[in-house]
Amino acid sequence: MAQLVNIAAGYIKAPDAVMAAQAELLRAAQASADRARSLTLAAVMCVGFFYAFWRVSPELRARVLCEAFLRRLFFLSAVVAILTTIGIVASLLFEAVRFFREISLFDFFFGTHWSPMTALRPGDTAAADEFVAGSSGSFGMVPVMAGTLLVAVIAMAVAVPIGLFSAIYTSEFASRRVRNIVKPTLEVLAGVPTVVYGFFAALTAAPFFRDLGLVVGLDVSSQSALAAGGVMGIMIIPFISSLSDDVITAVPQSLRDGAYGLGSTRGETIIRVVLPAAFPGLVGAFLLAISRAIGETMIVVMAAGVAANMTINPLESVTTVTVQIVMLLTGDNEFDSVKTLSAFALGMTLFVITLLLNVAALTASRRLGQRYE
Amino acid sequence: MNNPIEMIQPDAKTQARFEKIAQGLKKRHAASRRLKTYGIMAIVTAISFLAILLTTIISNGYTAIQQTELQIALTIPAEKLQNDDGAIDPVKARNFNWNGLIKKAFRAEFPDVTAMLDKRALGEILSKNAGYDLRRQIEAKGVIPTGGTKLWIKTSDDVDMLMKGRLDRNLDESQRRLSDQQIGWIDKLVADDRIRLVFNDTFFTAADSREPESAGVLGATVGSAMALFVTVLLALPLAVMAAVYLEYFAPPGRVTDFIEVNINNLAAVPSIVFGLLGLAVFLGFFGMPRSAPLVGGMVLALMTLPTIIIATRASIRAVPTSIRDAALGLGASRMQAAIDHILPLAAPGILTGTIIGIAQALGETAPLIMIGMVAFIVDVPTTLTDPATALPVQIYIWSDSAERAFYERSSLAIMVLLTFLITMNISAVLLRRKFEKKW
Amino acid sequence: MSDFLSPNFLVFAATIVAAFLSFYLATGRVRKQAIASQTKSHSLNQYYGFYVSLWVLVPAILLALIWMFAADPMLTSAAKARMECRLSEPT
Amino acid sequence: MDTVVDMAKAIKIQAKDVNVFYGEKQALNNVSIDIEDRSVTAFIGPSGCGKSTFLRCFNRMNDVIPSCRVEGSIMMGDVDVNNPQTDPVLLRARIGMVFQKPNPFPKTIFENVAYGPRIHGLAQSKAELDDMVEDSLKKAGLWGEVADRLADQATGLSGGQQQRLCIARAIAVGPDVLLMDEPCSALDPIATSVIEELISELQQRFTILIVTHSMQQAARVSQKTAYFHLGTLVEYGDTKDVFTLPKNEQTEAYISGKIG
Repeated sequence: MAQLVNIAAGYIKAPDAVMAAQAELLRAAQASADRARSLTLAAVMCVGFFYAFWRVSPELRARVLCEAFLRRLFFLSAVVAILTTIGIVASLLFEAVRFFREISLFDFFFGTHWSPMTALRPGDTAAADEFVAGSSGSFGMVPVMAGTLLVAVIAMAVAVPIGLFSAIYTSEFASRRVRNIVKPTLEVLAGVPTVVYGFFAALTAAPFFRDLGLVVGLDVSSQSALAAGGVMGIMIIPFISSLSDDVITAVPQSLRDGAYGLGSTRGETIIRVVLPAAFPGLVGAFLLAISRAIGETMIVVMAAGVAANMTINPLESVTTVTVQIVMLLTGDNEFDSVKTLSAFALGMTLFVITLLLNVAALTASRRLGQRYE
Repeated sequence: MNNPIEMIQPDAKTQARFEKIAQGLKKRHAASRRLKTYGIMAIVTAISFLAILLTTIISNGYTAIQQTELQIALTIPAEKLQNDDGAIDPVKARNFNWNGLIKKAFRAEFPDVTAMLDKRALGEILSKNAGYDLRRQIEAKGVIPTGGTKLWIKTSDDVDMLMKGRLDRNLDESQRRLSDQQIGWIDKLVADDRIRLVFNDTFFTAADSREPESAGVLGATVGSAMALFVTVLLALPLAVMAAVYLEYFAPPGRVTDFIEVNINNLAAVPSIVFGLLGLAVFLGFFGMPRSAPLVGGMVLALMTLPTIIIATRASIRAVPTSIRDAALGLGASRMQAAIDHILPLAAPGILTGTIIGIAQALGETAPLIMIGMVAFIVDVPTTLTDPATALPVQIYIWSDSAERAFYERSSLAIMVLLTFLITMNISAVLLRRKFEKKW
Repeated sequence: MSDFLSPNFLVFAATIVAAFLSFYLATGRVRKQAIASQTKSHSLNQYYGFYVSLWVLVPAILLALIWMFAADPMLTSAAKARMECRLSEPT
Repeated sequence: MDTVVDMAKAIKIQAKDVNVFYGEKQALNNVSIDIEDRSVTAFIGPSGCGKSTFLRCFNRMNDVIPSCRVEGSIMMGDVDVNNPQTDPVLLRARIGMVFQKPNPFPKTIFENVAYGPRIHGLAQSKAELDDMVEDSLKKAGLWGEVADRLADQATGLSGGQQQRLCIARAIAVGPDVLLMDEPCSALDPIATSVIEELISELQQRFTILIVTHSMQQAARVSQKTAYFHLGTLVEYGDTKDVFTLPKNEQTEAYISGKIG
């Protein structure tokens, strides 16, 4: 059908006479529709014009009417945010529901075998396709979720210590000049596009870890979770460092004074007073970072595996929710197959998880805010 | 010191307590210093990650700025290409076998190569698109050199890699993409001074190609620019209107709260989810064209909308209420105060926020992949509905390719992308610095 | 290509022209009326212009949007239906 | 009372020619003062006169402010406060401080008081720590109110209780000097009177320096009063003398409410 539209538009040549004729018909229909549209538009404009023009008189409160219109327009713009959310939820839900008509919720959320591509193996017949796609084993998301978590945990293991200690240094130890240099430099890491991290993870970090593994006698997969997670950790450092820095700086100076006044060293003040005071905010920052890590796509698409392995070994290859979504929706799959629908079910899961994490993060930071208003 | 008054000393018990505290001090100060050291180490680690990232990319990519060319002596049969009036006939030029001409001329220089397989191996030194390049070269000049002429023709990517030292000669022949024989020929050409490295202008003037030596980023850059154009066009007015509404007109209540919660949450939704939204709604429901910068721009607009709204609100809020009050006091309506007085003052901040949002959108890959901007496209897009890729997606596509030369080119593409991003961010910073006002 | 002469662009240009035209007509009308009736207008003249332009533009834009999202897909699906029925005929 | 007066003659701290600069700006001008042991010395004066800055010199709290520079000598016994060799941590263990706004740590009541002994390693056992906490809370007059809820968050206490908790927290370290920087300015009159009574009791054991903006408070709690104006020490003497027979015109103007 898309082909037909393209032919009608003159982008491509018609492959046969039937198509050409059809395209000609479509083009004619489009042309008449265009004419009809132009006429209708002109009519509507005329009606609008004459109605308004007739109403124009010095007594008309034109400014009030214009402003009322603008205010409504502004309101509608603000509502776009709601519409986007509704759009996301509706589109994900709609496709996910269709998916869950084929695969039961239980099998999806608790199944431990994920291989949506099985049916594509050569030799499988169409019947087998039906069978595999419909069978309970293929769409169990537990290993995918486990892989996502493994990568996220590795990322956090890299990012939390580095980010937190950087934040402690910039907020508590650094002079203003050092801080003004270090903070933007760290934030450069956040400005680097994720595809660049993916490139680095796939073509530099992963081979490096593999070779390192060979040297010490470990079998490291060339798509190890370690490489993907480690590089993702680098990406997340600035999130943690700058959010934590904000949170730590927001701890009132009076608490620091109190601690110093009792004879605390700088370290004791930070560890025993400032950090505990900042704790809810720090938790919020970490939750946001985890949400980032779980939703991050390009790094894992480029550096993590496709096969869903159930493992906690960071040296092996795992897959993630986002990788599966990309795998399932690129290439020329039919839009309605269970496979593509499963991507939307995964997307729904991803959306819900990140939403919950964000809400939790927001609640945590709000608790901090209330404490020191 | 030289004071005559006797000062009282603490009693023995207190003194003892102070002694005890003093004893522990060394350790405590050491712990404090240790914490500081950890901080410095963390920062140094983070910055060295950044340095490693950038140096890897630059050291991998800088060679792609050059392309290997080979000099060939050719005789172009003008009579087969010209019209009666001596001008080049485009149809004839298109149908002429340029590749054959070049291959023939090249083989003629190695008369001792006769075996079929060897001849093919010899041909592999040349770019597969050499004929096309030559035609473009001749067409651009508009004149056909008469008699024999010496022309520079692109080599294949393997030769390019060898010349740039990215192909290890010491590897076993079976592991290499060039045979000993081919390397021998190339060495001979080098000795004859007939191989050179020149500026790789193709990279900046071409779109994607299967052959690394003919591939460029122009198509992807134009695709990105178009998508971002749509993004700005949609996101900026929507964001400004929404921000003005929320700051000035929104009645406190559930609806407003709900809008705010939505904006904050959207800012943290993974970008791939926006891609799914675009796929399901724009492509699936509205039937918009796949791979089009228009759709890409719309998805990116929805994605950057929260960022720009938040920035706009912040800069509106930074304008002191006294200015609004002054405007209202002079009899302006709320709308007039907002549009005539507040927005112009908040404009630099809005612009900065927009640039940062756009920079973020420029680096975004996942949503564009979802809506099919990941296709192999050899033409530079001309309209918003043409199939196109974007710069980051091009990097993704190339880094997936097997050829070593694409590795080099995706690194250079990353450098191009980063240059754009750095420019945008620096201009945002400068803008902010220039217009920063303290009220 | 011939984007600038495509029907879509012409319609777009005509709409813009109509909006500007109505702006000037409206400001002119209110100015004349105010002079004729010796009263001061409620708002600045330009607001009457905006008011009429809005009445020209907004319904037209809404209609165009509805058309885009409703009529075009309908057309295509109609063509598709016809084609399918043609294809199902034995050749 | 006699014993107190006798003891008051002993000098606890002697400050000589103290100058304080914030960057280029001089905040204190050649201030010299002798502080008597186990007495309450009040620093009064209009806001911005440098009284708080001077107070913060005694435990080197001005170190925390990067642009601040202190010159001159402050001797406490044989400790040279302003000597760079002197460890401010040890110094602050000897000189406790209570701040303008109650600033309990976001921990339990018990942990707040136990904080000082813990960091300084003063308690050998849990029982000893418990004793210290109880003792300090008793001295601060708070024990009766919080004995049964030591595990509650300190931020849940009322303002006056929080300030007494801060006093208990300072006492727990076992200092012999207490600095109080307008300790009642954030409190209601009832809480203020409780704190003032407490100060009078604490004076038996500690040398107390108190900055206050309330002359009545200075008159009520202190034995000695120092009046500051624009960074200089204008008048210093027994409180009753300063308030009844001020030698200096400025002091008189301030006390009679003409400036302030």
